[in-house]
Amino acid sequence: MSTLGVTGASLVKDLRMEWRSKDAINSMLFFSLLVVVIFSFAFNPTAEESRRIAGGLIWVAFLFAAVVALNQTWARELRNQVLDAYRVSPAPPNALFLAKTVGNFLFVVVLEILMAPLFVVFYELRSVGPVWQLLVVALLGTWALVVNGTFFAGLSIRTRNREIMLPLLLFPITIPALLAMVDATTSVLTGEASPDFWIKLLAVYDIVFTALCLLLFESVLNAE
Amino acid sequence: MSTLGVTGASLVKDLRMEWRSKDAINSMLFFSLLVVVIFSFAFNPTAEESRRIAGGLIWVAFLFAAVVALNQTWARELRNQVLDAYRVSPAPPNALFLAKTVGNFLFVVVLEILMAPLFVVFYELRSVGPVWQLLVVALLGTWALVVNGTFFAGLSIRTRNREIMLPLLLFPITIPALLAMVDATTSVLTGEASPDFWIKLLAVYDIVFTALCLLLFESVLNAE
Amino acid sequence: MIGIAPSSPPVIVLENLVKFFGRFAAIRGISASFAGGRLYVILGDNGAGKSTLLRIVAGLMEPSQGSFTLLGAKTVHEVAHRVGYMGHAPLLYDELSGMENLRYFAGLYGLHDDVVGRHAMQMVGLDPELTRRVGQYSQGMRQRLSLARAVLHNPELMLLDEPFSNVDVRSARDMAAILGRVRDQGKTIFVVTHQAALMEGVADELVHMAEGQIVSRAEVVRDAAANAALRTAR
Amino acid sequence: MIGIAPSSPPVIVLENLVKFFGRFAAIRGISASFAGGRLYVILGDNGAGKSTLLRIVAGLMEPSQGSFTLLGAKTVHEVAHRVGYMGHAPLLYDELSGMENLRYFAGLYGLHDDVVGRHAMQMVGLDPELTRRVGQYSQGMRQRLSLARAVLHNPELMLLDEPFSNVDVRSARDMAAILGRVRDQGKTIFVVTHQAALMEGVADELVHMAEGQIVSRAEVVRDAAANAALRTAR
Amino acid sequence: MKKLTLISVPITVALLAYTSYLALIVAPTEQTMGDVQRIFYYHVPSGWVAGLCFFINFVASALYLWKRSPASDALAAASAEVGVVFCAVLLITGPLWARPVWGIWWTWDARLTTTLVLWLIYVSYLVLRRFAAGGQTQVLAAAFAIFGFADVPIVYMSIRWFRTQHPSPVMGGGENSGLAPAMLHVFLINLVAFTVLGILFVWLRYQLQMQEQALESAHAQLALKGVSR
Ligand code: HEM
Ligand SMILES: Nc1ncnc2c1ncn2[C@@H]1O[C@H](COP(=O)(O)OP(=O)(O)OP(=O)(O)O)[C@@H](O)[C@H]1O
Ligand SMILES: Nc1ncnc2c1ncn2[C@@H]1O[C@H](COP(=O)(O)OP(=O)(O)OP(=O)(O)O)[C@@H](O)[C@H]1O
Ligand SMILES: [Mg+2]
Ligand SMILES: [Mg+2]
Repeated sequence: MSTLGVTGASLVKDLRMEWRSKDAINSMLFFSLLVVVIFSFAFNPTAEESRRIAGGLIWVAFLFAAVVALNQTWARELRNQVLDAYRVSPAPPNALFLAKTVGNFLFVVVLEILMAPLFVVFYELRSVGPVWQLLVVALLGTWALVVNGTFFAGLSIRTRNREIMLPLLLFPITIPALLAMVDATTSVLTGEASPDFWIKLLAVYDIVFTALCLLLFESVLNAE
Repeated sequence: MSTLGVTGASLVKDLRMEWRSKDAINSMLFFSLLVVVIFSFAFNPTAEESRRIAGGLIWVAFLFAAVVALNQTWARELRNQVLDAYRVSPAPPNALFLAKTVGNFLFVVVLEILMAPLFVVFYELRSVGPVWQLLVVALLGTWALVVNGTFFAGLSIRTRNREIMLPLLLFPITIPALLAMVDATTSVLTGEASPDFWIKLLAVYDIVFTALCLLLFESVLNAE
Repeated sequence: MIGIAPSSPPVIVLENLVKFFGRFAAIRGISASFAGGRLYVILGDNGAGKSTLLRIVAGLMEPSQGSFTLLGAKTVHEVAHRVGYMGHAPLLYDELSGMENLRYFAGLYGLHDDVVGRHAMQMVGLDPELTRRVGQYSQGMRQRLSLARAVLHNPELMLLDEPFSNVDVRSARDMAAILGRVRDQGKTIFVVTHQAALMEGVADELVHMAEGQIVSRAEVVRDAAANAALRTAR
Repeated sequence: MIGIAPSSPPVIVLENLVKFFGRFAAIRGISASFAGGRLYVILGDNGAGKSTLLRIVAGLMEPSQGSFTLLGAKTVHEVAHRVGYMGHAPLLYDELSGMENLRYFAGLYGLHDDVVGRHAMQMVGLDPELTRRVGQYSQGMRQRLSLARAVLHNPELMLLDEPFSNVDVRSARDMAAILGRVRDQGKTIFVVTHQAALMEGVADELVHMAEGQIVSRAEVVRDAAANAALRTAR
Repeated sequence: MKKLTLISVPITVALLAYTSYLALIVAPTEQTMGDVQRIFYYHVPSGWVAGLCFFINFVASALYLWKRSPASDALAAASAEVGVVFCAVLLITGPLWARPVWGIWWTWDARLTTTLVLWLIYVSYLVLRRFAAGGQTQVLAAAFAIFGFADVPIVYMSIRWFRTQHPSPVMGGGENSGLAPAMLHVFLINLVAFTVLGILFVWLRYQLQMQEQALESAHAQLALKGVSR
């Protein structure tokens, strides 16, 4: 019943289930691919422009893809009301939250690794600034998306209209993180400014919101 | 059992149910507002740019909002498997399809009317070309989105992971229409080119796909 | 139509019906014929294929092999207005009231008179004036309304899948009695259920299914002895 | 623990328990005390509040008023590892096999030995080696596994909500017999069901609920006469 | 309580009428902007009241999570609603002012963006309250409110580095800041009036919420006794 033990077990279970069906990852992949294509059609950026708006495109695409995936991981817990089985057990609520968050984080990172080459191809990206900074931004930014996303997905499955609630709650709260991600990425790509401030901001955001999530998840899980 | 009679009855029923809850329209409205805000954050267009990419932004925002709404109207038919009650009845399948399409069309048009001022405010839009052309583009484009969207939503509710299936099916099919909508809108806004070709394309697209949907909906409804 | 003899022409004829789900055969070659004006109770273990059979006959599913005739027609569509179907789920809109639901479904059968809906509601013992939405109905009320929907258009053939599941004993008894009365008006009724005892005194024939086949059919003489047999039917 | 007398200390004490859903009172002031080592059958019409009561006692819902003690504790959390709960839904992952499910749930109770899961599966008559995913189980098998999940950690108190719904008669009888054996080992069991007859010969006490209250409690002497009473219990 | 409400309403109305008179007629016309500048007397106080309401919402939500008292939930709901309304007034008067003065309706500068995000967050909060089912509403809403308020400083921080167009603080700013004394006088009275108005709204909404709760529980008690069903 240790938090870490249960977190591990839940994570392994989630990964196994995902591995069996590959639903979430496949649909996410295809979905973000579509978003990229739709965007490049819709905006048809010129070569110079694209570097300027690529940061926005990438993160908006991942945001939408993540929303899709996040809803799915909780939907699985809800299908036969398995969540009730968790709730009656003595296992700590935060273990479930951590497992879901880490699992979603892994998914989205895999997605990003697979999609990155596509962006480079579609938008003819070439980074002017150092690439390792992009990596830091991606990891911090993804965590920001995922930790809040997991929490709010867990919150919104309790409501009517659960598919639509997640973006309604997640988007306003995530705006600063998104802004930081986009601006940091653009700074690195164009090399015009230093992304340091934005990276620091992301780090602060991650810490504050992870703490809040861990603090409040128990009340949310047991709300009824 | 006349097609028109059943279409009318189904439409009235849908509107009544929507009126009772106002869920779909409210959440769609707020959702597309969020999408607009997120986009303008992420891309932060300069005044000159914004006119060039506004067409893309508008239609992508409506596309996402429509996907959400489309899923909801069919979800309602699926909740207690009410669709089965329709299928065992002698009522013509196309009547259901038409009712859903017209209903969704009305929703999305209402949404567009409410959202248009926001776009004007956020992107400082001022049309160089004649505004009535925008109206034509909007109506034809919305019909293109909605008729395909309703069809594919009806198709995808039968699959596992139905929320994600709709965009996966709809986006690729809609790309030509989207392209036409975006380019027509941009042409009118910038006044640089004539949107005539794109409007004609949209009209053809609408006719072809409406015909196809009506032709194929019966098989889709009864597929099992 | 009252008092049709058991020897009336068959309403359903199944010919070597087979249904696969992937590799799994849910229905494994059923050939049978069912006469009109009778109440059939279909029994069988979980997964025996009862629901699948009903859905095929109702035209909700295509059989993988074989064919069937329904009320003399080859395709279900031709006779759709003469068949009533009630599934596991209630097939009702939660957001509408009882009468609003029935009015809409009556419209699908080309019936535009409120009398139809009122009549159906009264028949199952519900008040047509009830303005509550179906989402707020109790389980028992919902099942009654679901039955009303299935029999709204006065069909000659009714296919009812577990109408009593999760329904309390009293409501279930009421519904069984209603079915008996409908049968007495000359209709043909198929009821799938795990609670055979409820159909005591109204069933005409027990159809036993197992592993995708009909393994036995037993005539019921509606008297004490038959009921005893029914009680120990398994 | 075998053979606890009916006079053993109470495992559940309810004090003026009330539960509102909006304006509607689903539980209307229940005060009661239940002794350990017995098998209680909870009966009642749809909407009587049976599931709500069970969910409150299992800690899945807060009561609106009143309080209760469970195995001597004031909060359910303290004694969660001594309570087993089975709901309307199966509470199982469709995508995992039986043993994978049980292994995961055992982990939640701090049990990391496969023997636990094997034992539970054997107890309900399932083969631990079965590699099929639960999604492909038949309804009956799923309910058995669901029972196995609820009793996996050998809880002293079991709360079972309609374990037999949609289960065929044979499987249901088997499950009832299993419950009887578990009770004989000194556990306390609450079973909500609409099919009281299935619990013939194993029930210790019938608890009758109506409109959010306990309206009667009847001791069952496990012999023929009691069974007859049970059969006409409603 | 009732009496207090009865008295406070006419007083507030009178106060508002008086301040409107001051703002629209008495206050001197601004030199560069002209009469449009009078929006100022509504714009800024609305912003202040909205901020106050959201702060109350945060405190009440935290209190609710801690003590689970229905009163603090009612206060949270009331203050969020009133806050959203005043924030909307701010968001409407801003562009109305911006259009003649800056020549554009909107720009993504720090003040404007923060305000919009703030408004979005609390609209989400209200949507959540609507969609959450039954007994869960309070807990879910309170949790979300905590997130929302924690977000505000971060939003503020993050956006300050944007190019900015909005006037910098008038009060307590640098050399050139400060209002003409006549304007300041009118402004301060307006600020007081709006604050009173905001608090009155929250108070009334809170009362209504509490009355609804009382009504619910009265009905519930009736149902409990079996009088109604
Ligand atoms: C376009 C939308 C606008 C928004 C969303 C907006 C928002 C705000 C906000 C949030 C405040 C702070 C209120 C407070 O804390 O009391 C404020 C203050 C103020 N606004 Fe605006 N504003 C907008 C447009 C304008 C325009 C066009 C002007 C004039 C050119 C203007 C002039 C002022 C002034 C003078 C203050 C007081 C500054 C201070 O004392 O801190 N605003 N506005
Ligand atoms: N859509 C489906 N896909 C795959 N298998 C299915 C599907 N529907 C039913 N089956 C399988 O077909 C078999 C027969 O199912 P059916 O629902 O007809 O059983 P039933 O007799 O109605 O059982 P129950 O009493 O549980 O309702 C079962 O083994 C079931 O698992
Ligand atoms: N979440 C809820 N919201 C509103 N009402 C509810 C909710 N859950 C239950 N109810 C109502 O409370 C009453 C009791 O419900 P409960 O599920 O406890 O009944 P039950 O005795 O288990 O009935 P059944 O035999 O149908 O399972 C019913 O009238 C039901 O409509
Ligand atoms: Mg079935
Ligand atoms: Mg129940």
